[in-house]
Amino acid sequence: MNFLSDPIKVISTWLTSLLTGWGLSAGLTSVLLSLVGIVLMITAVMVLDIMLVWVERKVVARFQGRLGPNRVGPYGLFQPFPDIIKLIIKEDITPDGADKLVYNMAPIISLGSVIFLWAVVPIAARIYGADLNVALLYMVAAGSLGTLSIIMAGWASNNKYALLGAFRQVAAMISFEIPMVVALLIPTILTGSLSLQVITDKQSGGNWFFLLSPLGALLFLVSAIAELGRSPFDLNEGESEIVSGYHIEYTGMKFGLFYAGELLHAFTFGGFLSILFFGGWHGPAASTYPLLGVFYFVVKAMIGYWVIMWIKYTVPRIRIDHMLMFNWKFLTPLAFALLIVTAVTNSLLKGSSFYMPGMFLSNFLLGWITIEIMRFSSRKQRLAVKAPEPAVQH
Amino acid sequence: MQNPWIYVGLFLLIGIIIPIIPIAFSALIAPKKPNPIKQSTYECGIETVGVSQVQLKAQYYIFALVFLIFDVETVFLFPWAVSLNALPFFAVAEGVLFILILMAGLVFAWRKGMLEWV
Amino acid sequence: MAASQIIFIFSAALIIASAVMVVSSRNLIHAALWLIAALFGVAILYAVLDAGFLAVVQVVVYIGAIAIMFIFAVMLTHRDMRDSGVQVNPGWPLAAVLSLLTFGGLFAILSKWNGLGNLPAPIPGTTNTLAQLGLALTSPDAYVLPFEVASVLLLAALIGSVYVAMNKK
Amino acid sequence: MIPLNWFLYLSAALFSIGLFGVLARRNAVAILLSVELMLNAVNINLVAFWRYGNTASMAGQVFAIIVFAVAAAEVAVGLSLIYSIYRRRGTIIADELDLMKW
Repeated sequence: MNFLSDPIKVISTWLTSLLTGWGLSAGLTSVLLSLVGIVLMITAVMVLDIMLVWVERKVVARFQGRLGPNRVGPYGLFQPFPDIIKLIIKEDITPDGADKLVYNMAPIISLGSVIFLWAVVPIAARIYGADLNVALLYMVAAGSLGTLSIIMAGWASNNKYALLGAFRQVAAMISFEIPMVVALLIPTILTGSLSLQVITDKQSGGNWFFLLSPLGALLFLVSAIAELGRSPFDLNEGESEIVSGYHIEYTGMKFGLFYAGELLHAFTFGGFLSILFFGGWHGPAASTYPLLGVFYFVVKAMIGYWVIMWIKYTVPRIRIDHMLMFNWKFLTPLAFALLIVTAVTNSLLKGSSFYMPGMFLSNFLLGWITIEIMRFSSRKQRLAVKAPEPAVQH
Repeated sequence: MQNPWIYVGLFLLIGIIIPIIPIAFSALIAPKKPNPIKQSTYECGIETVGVSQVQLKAQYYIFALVFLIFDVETVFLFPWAVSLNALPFFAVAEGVLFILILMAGLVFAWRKGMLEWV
Repeated sequence: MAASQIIFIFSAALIIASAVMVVSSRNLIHAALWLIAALFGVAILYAVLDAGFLAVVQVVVYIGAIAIMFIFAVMLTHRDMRDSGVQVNPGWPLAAVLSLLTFGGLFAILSKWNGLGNLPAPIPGTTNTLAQLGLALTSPDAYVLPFEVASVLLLAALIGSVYVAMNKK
Repeated sequence: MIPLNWFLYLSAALFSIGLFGVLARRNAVAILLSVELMLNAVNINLVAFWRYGNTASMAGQVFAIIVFAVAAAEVAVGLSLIYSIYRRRGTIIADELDLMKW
């Protein structure tokens, strides 16, 4: 067995033989090894999260024509560490009348719900946490815990701005969950599995699902941004109306956890976008050298994350009613139409050589029809609005 | 691991413990000097008026209702989508019918103006 | 004691304790949060029972949708959610006796039945229960009728509930 | 392995707690919360019997999913009714809603 071709297996075999050599039972050994793996994985994710603070600050600075952090370390690379020290030594203020237990649990669940996602992420060939056969739904389930943490934070803070922010955020998250789940159904139809391993493996050799269902990828991106609560859907943080949303009363490290959760969530959704529609860790020579696959995966996830940031710092915030209308009157019907079209095309063309162009064409046609319908209805709306009467000359 | 759920369970356990660590660490070394002004509800310096637990706007509730129904619908669609490649065409059509029936609900709510923000 | 038994006892304790808190807690938001804890315990049980799909669906539907609905409903119908009035009606001792009797009756019936010590047969490794579920839901000699009726039920619930909630009269 | 009766006893206990909540709570939302507990007790039974019976037939799981749909429909309609009553009467205490008694 070659270390480069299967590092996890080599290390785990070595550790298993070591531990069973000490007289531990096989079951206990495997649990201990999983624990070690989990702790290592979460630690790696958290270190990545800390670096994301730097990435985010640097990128937003570039978008806004600033330099960004540039004092601590080369290119300000060590800036997140003073930030963390500051957050830790800040006094933790709990507002009067707060519901203590719920108030303290909310940030933990918020970050936890994002960390949970990494249990099923296939990082590279033969490097993954659990190969769950319901991984896609597991992802949705973790997202619903995030929703719960937001409403807990908003309610327990005993602050009406926090509660209003939580209402808005939760309404947006649950509304956009429908198109997101439907977008998740599209890779499921294409592979016949909910397992992220299978979905990634079906995309080997450049056979990306983005080519089969570009509209599905777009739907997933839009609803993921709303699920993240990022601009243009960051209604919870309308600074001028409700200060900063559900985490207004949180200080110090508890606020830090919300912030870290948000950044990691964005990166994780970049990763999911790459897994579901852009081939995951697949790339040249990635299946023989998994460490190369890790590199490809992180690069693809970073590109997804960058797109999300790009949108965040380019598009202005939209109003809550427009946002919910956009979801229920446009995104949800479109998502279900896409689901029907994909299911029917898939079962009609399965196995034929026309499969791939057919899928692409059906998506293209649906997108075109949607644009035509929107043009038609907006023209009707424009015509329905009466032109202002010209001033009458006397 | 034989059963991936054991791994997931351990992951959930540790995933909850790890965020607690910085909070606990912060609680150990951060100063603690509470006073009534500091702990009052933060509303940008203005005194709080009325109860903090404001009433929910009914429109959010309507959207939550629609969401609840569609969420359960997607749960039915997942097994259908997984076995889609093994299904004959009429079974695919059954799933499509299932979607269409529920879309009728959305169209109803739309026509009745219940999706409007009032 | 096997690992699965320890997991069962842990989640059973979680379920029972949270269920007791659901019916006894004065603050309705707390009751809803305790309900979430109880439902999470049930999800663990589904995972123990090799029904992974139902476990995640339990979290998605109950915690992600139904519990949120309950919290919204409490916030909608309680102007001040911190009321600490009596939450049980005067007949609650009778209710306690009745539910204890129900439990006793169920317990007695269950202990008479002779399939109790049954142990589960291992599921063959090749079966994909999720795909089987999809086939069962759409094949005409299985459950296609409940499948379609469920969609009609959901449609009726959607129309009825939205209509009732929005009725301005 | 876990014997079947553990699940059945747990489910019976959960059902009885839910029954107590339905009978004893005054607030209509709390009554619906307790109904959820009872529905979950039923679901535990369904899934346990699926696992301990014939796993090739998916009846238990299918019925569990149908129960999810029923629970969702029940919550949607129930909470809407409660909200409607609250708007008309200003209360959702079940004892005070005695209009139908006369």
